[in-house]
Amino acid sequence: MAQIFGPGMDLAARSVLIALGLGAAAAIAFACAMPASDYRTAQHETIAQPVPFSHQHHVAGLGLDCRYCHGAVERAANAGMPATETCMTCHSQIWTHAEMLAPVRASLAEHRPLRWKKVNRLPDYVYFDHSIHIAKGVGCASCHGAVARMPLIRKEASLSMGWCLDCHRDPAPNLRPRAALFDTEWRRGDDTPSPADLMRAYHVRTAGLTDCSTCHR
Amino acid sequence: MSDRLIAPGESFASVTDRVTGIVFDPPHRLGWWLLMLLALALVGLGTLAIGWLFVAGIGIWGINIPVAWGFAISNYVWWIGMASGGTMISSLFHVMRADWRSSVNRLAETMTLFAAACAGIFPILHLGRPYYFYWLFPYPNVMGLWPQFRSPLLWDFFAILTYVLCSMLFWYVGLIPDLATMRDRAPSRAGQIVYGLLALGWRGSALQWLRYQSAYRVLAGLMGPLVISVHSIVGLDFAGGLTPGWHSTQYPPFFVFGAVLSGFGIVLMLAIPLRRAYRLEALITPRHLDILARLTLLSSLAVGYAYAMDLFTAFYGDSRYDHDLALDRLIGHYAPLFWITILCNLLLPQALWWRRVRQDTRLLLVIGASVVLGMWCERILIVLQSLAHEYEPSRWGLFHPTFWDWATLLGTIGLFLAGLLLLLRLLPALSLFELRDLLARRGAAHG
Amino acid sequence: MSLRDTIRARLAGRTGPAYWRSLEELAGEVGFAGWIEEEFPGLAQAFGQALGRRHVLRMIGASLSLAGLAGCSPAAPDVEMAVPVEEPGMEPGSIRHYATATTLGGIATGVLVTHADARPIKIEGNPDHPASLGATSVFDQAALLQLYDPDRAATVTRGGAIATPGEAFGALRARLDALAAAQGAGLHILSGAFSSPTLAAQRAALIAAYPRARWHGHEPASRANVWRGAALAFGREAEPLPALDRAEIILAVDSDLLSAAPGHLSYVRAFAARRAPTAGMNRLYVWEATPSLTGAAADHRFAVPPRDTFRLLQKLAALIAGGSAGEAPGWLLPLAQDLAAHRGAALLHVGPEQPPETHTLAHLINQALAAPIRLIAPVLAPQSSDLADLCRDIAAGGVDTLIMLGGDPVYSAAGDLGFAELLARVPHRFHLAPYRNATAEASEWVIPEAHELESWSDARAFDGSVTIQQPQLRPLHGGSSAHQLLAVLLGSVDADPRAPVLAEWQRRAHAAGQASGFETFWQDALRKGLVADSAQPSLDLSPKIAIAALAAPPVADGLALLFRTDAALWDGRFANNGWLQELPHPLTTLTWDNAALIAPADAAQRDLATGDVVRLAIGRHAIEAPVWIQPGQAAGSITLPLGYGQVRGGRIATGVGFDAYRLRSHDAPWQQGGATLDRLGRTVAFAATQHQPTMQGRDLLRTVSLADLADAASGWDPERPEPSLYPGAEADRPAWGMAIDLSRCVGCGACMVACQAENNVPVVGKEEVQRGRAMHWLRIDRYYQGGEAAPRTLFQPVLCMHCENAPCEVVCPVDATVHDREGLNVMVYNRCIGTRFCSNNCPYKVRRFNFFDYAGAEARPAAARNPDVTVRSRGVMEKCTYCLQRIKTAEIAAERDGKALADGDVVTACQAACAARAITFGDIRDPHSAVARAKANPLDYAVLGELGTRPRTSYAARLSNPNPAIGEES
Amino acid sequence: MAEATRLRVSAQFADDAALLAAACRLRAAGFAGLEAYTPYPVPALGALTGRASRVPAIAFLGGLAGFALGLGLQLYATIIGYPLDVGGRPLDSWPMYLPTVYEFVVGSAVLAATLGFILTARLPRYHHPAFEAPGFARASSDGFFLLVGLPDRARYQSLHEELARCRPLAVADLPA
Repeated sequence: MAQIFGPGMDLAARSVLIALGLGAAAAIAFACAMPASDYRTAQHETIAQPVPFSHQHHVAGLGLDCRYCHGAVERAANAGMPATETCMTCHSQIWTHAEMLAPVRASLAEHRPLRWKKVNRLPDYVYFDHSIHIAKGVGCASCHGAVARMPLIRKEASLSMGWCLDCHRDPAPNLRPRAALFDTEWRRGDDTPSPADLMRAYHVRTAGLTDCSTCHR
Repeated sequence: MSDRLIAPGESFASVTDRVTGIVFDPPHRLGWWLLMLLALALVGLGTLAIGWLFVAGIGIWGINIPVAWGFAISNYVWWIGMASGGTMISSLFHVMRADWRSSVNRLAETMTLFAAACAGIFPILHLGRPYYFYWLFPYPNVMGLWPQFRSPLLWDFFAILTYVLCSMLFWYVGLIPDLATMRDRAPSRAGQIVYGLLALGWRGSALQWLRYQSAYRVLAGLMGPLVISVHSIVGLDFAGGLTPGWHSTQYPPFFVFGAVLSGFGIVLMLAIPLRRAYRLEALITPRHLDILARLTLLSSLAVGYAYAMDLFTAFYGDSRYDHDLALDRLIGHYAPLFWITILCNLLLPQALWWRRVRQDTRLLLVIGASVVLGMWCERILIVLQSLAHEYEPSRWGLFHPTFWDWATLLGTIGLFLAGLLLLLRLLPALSLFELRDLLARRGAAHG
Repeated sequence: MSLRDTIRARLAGRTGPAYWRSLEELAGEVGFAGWIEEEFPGLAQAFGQALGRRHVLRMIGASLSLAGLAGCSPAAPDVEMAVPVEEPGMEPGSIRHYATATTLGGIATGVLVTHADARPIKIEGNPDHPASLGATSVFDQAALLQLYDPDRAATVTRGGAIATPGEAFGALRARLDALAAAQGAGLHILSGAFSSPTLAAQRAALIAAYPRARWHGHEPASRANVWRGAALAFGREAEPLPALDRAEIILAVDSDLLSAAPGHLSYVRAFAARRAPTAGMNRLYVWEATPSLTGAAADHRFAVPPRDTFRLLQKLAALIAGGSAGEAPGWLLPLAQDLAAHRGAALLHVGPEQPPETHTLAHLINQALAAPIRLIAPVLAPQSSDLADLCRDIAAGGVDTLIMLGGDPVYSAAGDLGFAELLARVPHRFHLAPYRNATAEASEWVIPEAHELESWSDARAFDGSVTIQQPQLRPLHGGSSAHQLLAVLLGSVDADPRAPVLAEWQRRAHAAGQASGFETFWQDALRKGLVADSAQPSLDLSPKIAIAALAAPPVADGLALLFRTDAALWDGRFANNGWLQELPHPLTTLTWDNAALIAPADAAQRDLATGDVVRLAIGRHAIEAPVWIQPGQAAGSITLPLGYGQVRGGRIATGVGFDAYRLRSHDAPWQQGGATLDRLGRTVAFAATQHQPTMQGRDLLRTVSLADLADAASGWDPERPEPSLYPGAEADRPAWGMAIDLSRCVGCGACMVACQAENNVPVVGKEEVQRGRAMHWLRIDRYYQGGEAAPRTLFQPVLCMHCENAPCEVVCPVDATVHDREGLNVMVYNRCIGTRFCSNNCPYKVRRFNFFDYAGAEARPAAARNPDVTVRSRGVMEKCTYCLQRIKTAEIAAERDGKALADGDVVTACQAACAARAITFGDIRDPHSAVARAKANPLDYAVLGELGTRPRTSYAARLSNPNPAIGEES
Repeated sequence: MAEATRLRVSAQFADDAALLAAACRLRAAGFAGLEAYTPYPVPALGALTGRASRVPAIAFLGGLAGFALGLGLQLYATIIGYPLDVGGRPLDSWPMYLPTVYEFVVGSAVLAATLGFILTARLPRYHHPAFEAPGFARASSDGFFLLVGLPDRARYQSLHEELARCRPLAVADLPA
């Protein structure tokens, strides 16, 4: 009887088998890694806004406090977006005719809302409360990054559940003194109280911080 | 009658011709096509049902609160039971060196494969959000979450996964030497290549046989315990719960008994028409059927014992919930199911005490079918009737199957049939090398 | 102003929840409709019209509740609204409460409306209001859904063609001018019962201006019998107010004391407060023809056919007077003795369905018993003429213009009046329509009526106390109030909704010489939701007639038909309200249907089964209705609930049940004899939520009589909590738990609707209920004890037990339901894959499953949902969370402000709604907390505790106080 | 085995007995590089090769690995990964983890056994001199073949003589 397969077949067959095995492994690895990728989390991405508002200019440049615009951050779950009149407190005086600000003026004139695109967005089943995080010494920058250096705002953290858990399991490293809460450029210095001290100072208790009910209702 | 496992006058060549002939020169092509069309029609119906299920949600089934599990889970248990029966035959009896197994194990394993496939569909279909089924896998994820390993459902998930995987390997390893035979007898070049590739270049050298036998023995030795664990775990899906009528220590063995019974039932159901249609009477002899029949009888008695214990513990124990439930089982809304179960699984098989019945293929076929039907009724009964009458009477309620419940069931039956028919035409329906081995050891004449 | 000052100014104190709104705030907040359009374009068509275009509010909260769980990729950006101008009270995530009142039959219950992000999302009782005391009825709760109902009348139409409000009011003026010459002759106005001082004043002004105009009153559920009875007894109409807190023995005769009577919430509160041995437990006797909540709460309930009631009461009077009753049932004498023995602390209460004579008799007996009852003048504005008069006038051709203020008289008029046919003869028909109902269809002009939560008005409570109703938002459909319409009739040009009310109260202030302090008075009234000391003074009346002189009312012979308001739809005004349609009727557990209730004996005799359709006829009127065999129904009587069978008036209202009004007679509205019943051989499938009438002898709902208390007092569960091999819960956090007192619960169902409103629980519809898929997180089980003829009715509210060793959690393969540190059995919807194993494994069956996309299928606007509760998607399990969102809100506030959580800081929705205070919730670690004390009650037990689930919700056995001389048998 | 050889001679026999006899004879005559092919396992032939199968050992190791993986994974997930209070059960509810461990054990053992077999049986091997033996196709149904490899032509003649004595059905030289 004649050979059905040529001499090269064995090598070919074995390489194919090995390739298949490796391929499967790679596919699984990819599937696991994908959700964490910037592509899925939209991390470090900027979104086109109705007005190209520059936090860099307003915060670093003019030294506005976060709370000037996001006034509810210390009292409410939602930090809140500034009313158009807030923009107009200054822009009724300066840049009154800037093309860039036309939508703002229109909003006030026509009583239509400015529709900002959400950059740091959580799924609807996640209940995040700004006020409690501020009250417990977590500064804006811990989640929003150095906005003072962002000409256009972008998402700094993945905001994935795992990312939230990292801090909820061990908040200490992310706590800062009251005075520094709204300073996005703040760095830990020698005179800064130790994380442990801050934990005590803010009465942060980690028990139950990773309960599902902490964020999901 | 002869107690031979192979009719006299059979030789290596004749055996090989008979079996490979089914593939290379199939008889009854028309009949095969008709059956196949029927099977495909059922598959179509099932596909429709599943499609609509994904569009509309599982509300299209009859399930409700309290009866939150309905056909899906019952069908699942039913299919997986038959599958387990198949594996039992080929693995346990191989380990016991039971020669008679040789000519039915391939059939049993192939049947197992598709029964397990049909079973595997349901646990995913029955989810409220099936597209998240992969959350059952322990894989690293951005939520930092893991499966809940205490849940019997998760045990079940792993059991099924392992079972399907292992069954396929077991089946394939068992096929390799026969694939070589097919390769060497394939009339067409294409056939040679395809079977050749699958045969991995098997030559049947002394050394290969040595490794092969030890490997196959190991596999068989592992499959037995596996299949028992699988069905015990299926039993734990129920026994693990608080539900009266489920919460019973005897469920794991009880479910294994049931599985074995339905396994033998379905093998009888398949083997008898097969040997008739493809003239395999010489290889699947009355002796085989006789043994299968005896085993059916045995497992029927085991199942009967389980039924009796179920009722006994209910009435003997002091849990009024179990008591009420058992009573309802006997005379309540679902009582007909119970009595059909008793009739099909317990009473009819008693006929197998008589040799004449064991020799009458028609009767055997009927009994095999009745057992398969009976086991389905039993699964349905266990799932529905217990859930319908739990602790709080104010929450008692019944389950009414919808068209889609039936459609899904029929769909899986079609899938099972189609798969079997297909493999029948592609692979040797009996294990050739084991038959040869048998012939050799029985000192049969050479061709 | 420097930047720093600006910041300080902006950060400067915004205080906690305000309980009232200033006029300025209101001016700002009426912009709701505006942003609704902005934020939910879809809603515009849901409301059937383009909505207002004023201020746009910031809408973050609602966007949370919009998509629910379905397909939200974290990457998908969505829009965050920034308002042009900051309005007070619109801070994102801010929760505020504003006081107002809801009315039923013109009588007010004070409520606080909860606003999230400046839109009403929930209704709570007003603790300061005498009719609420913080509690609410099912109707109060459901008013919210009514408010957001997209089916409400939305456009002015003339003859079905769309017109403008201007045209409508113009047409009104035109008619008025035309009739002015004849002093308004031919001008007729039809209104429901009302207590509004403003409306009364407007009516007076109108009649003064047009002396020959006629005003007719029409209230399907009128209390006329009560007042006539008083008139007969004392010479003037009066409303008796029983002081249940001082009553030890109560005899309720066909009474709605605990279910529907004006002020019933306060009665329930007072009654329940004395259902404990420590509180000098009261004893309730009930005679009634058809089972009611009052009957279910009774220690002794006697099914008395309507025709016997008066005679029996006479015998009772005789016995109390020390005379003899002649031949009478065995229990009558002990009852009489019991009443007589408690002179000064025993009282009778009679329901409005009984003829005046019965009321008179009861008054006289009460006088004899020196019963703790206060008599006051009826709080409803008197109606000199009624629908019958109107019909006569129409027939006489004297009606040129008919203005119908609200309601649906065409539907709810007694069948024998033939009002629908007569109405067609009226040349000019105006209807201020809540819905496009039958009356609207029959009217020339239809003007949408603003919902009472949308409009300015005022109303009196059962005791006369006045609440000024303030709108919670601008009319969603741009409707008008009756006040506005009358203002137009009275010649005012602008239709300012507030003007008439404000004017009336300013007038009163002037009259009382307190004009100076008006502003403070007004703000105070709005804030409290109550006008100080506006309650009706007691009348000091003495009997004008002797018992002997009292003539018996005509008795209805033969098969008697009893007409009753419906527990869910009342007189039909709530027919388009999904929450109420799906609310199981307390006794039948029937949803989405009414049924002719028939006594078991009668059913057996006529070979009828539940669901059989019969033809009921009186004279030439007949209806077809399915029967329901109702244990405890008096033989020879059939009860027909009103309010169903509407053919117009909304997607939900139409095609549900049968219309009993067709058989109703104007002169005998509550009961008629001589009816005939024929089987039609058809049957209908009901959608009841409970199919098993009894407890099967199981130990789920425990009962004890006061006499056996001593034996039970040792407690049932010697070892609580049961010992366990499993680790205990940490003590570093609160341990939430709940105690439910079955002695207090009257089974009204307010908790069910409150829960539904609070937790975005969807309505699933009749078919799904029939398939056993109702979604209520909190259900009320109803069990019967004893014989069919006179069973004992027991209620048990069942919600998630939050078991410490929860069976549901162990079987979930994906950790979708787990425990948190505070002992809550948490259900994580977004992790659930829907295996439903947890439900199978829950012995209490409190878990609910989204078999379909129920939330998505609701016609209800997303803005009406509670933004703090996730909207569940298809295929996930859900259940009671102990109002997790309320717990978290309180905890976060406490942590933020560095305060400790105090007992009572967290009140669950069901607990808040419960008039009987049957539900206690709190931290069971703290031995002084109310819940811990409640659980210390020896009668406290865990349902199915023997399963070792260690439920956090426990029950106190239902205590009864039967008269030893009668015994438990009845 | 016989890769180094130039010459290969195949001989077909009537049955396993004849084949076995021939094999013994040639081996006694000092011929190395014998390979016997049978349509069904002939243990005696296997014994001749003098090798034992390592498959059982491999399967056992696989099982061990499965056990470690299964138990380790579950303990990590529930104690370290995300500790949660599930129905008040302890974090390390190891008895409830055993069923899954069991499946892990069996699964990986089966996997190991299969791979072990394929490797130790030197599969896949699609191209092999044996396939060139005339009539070798019957080796998978009823043919019994012996393949002898020779390092050089030295004993070529004697081999043929030896074979002839074993009464083969056919003898053939295979192309080098």
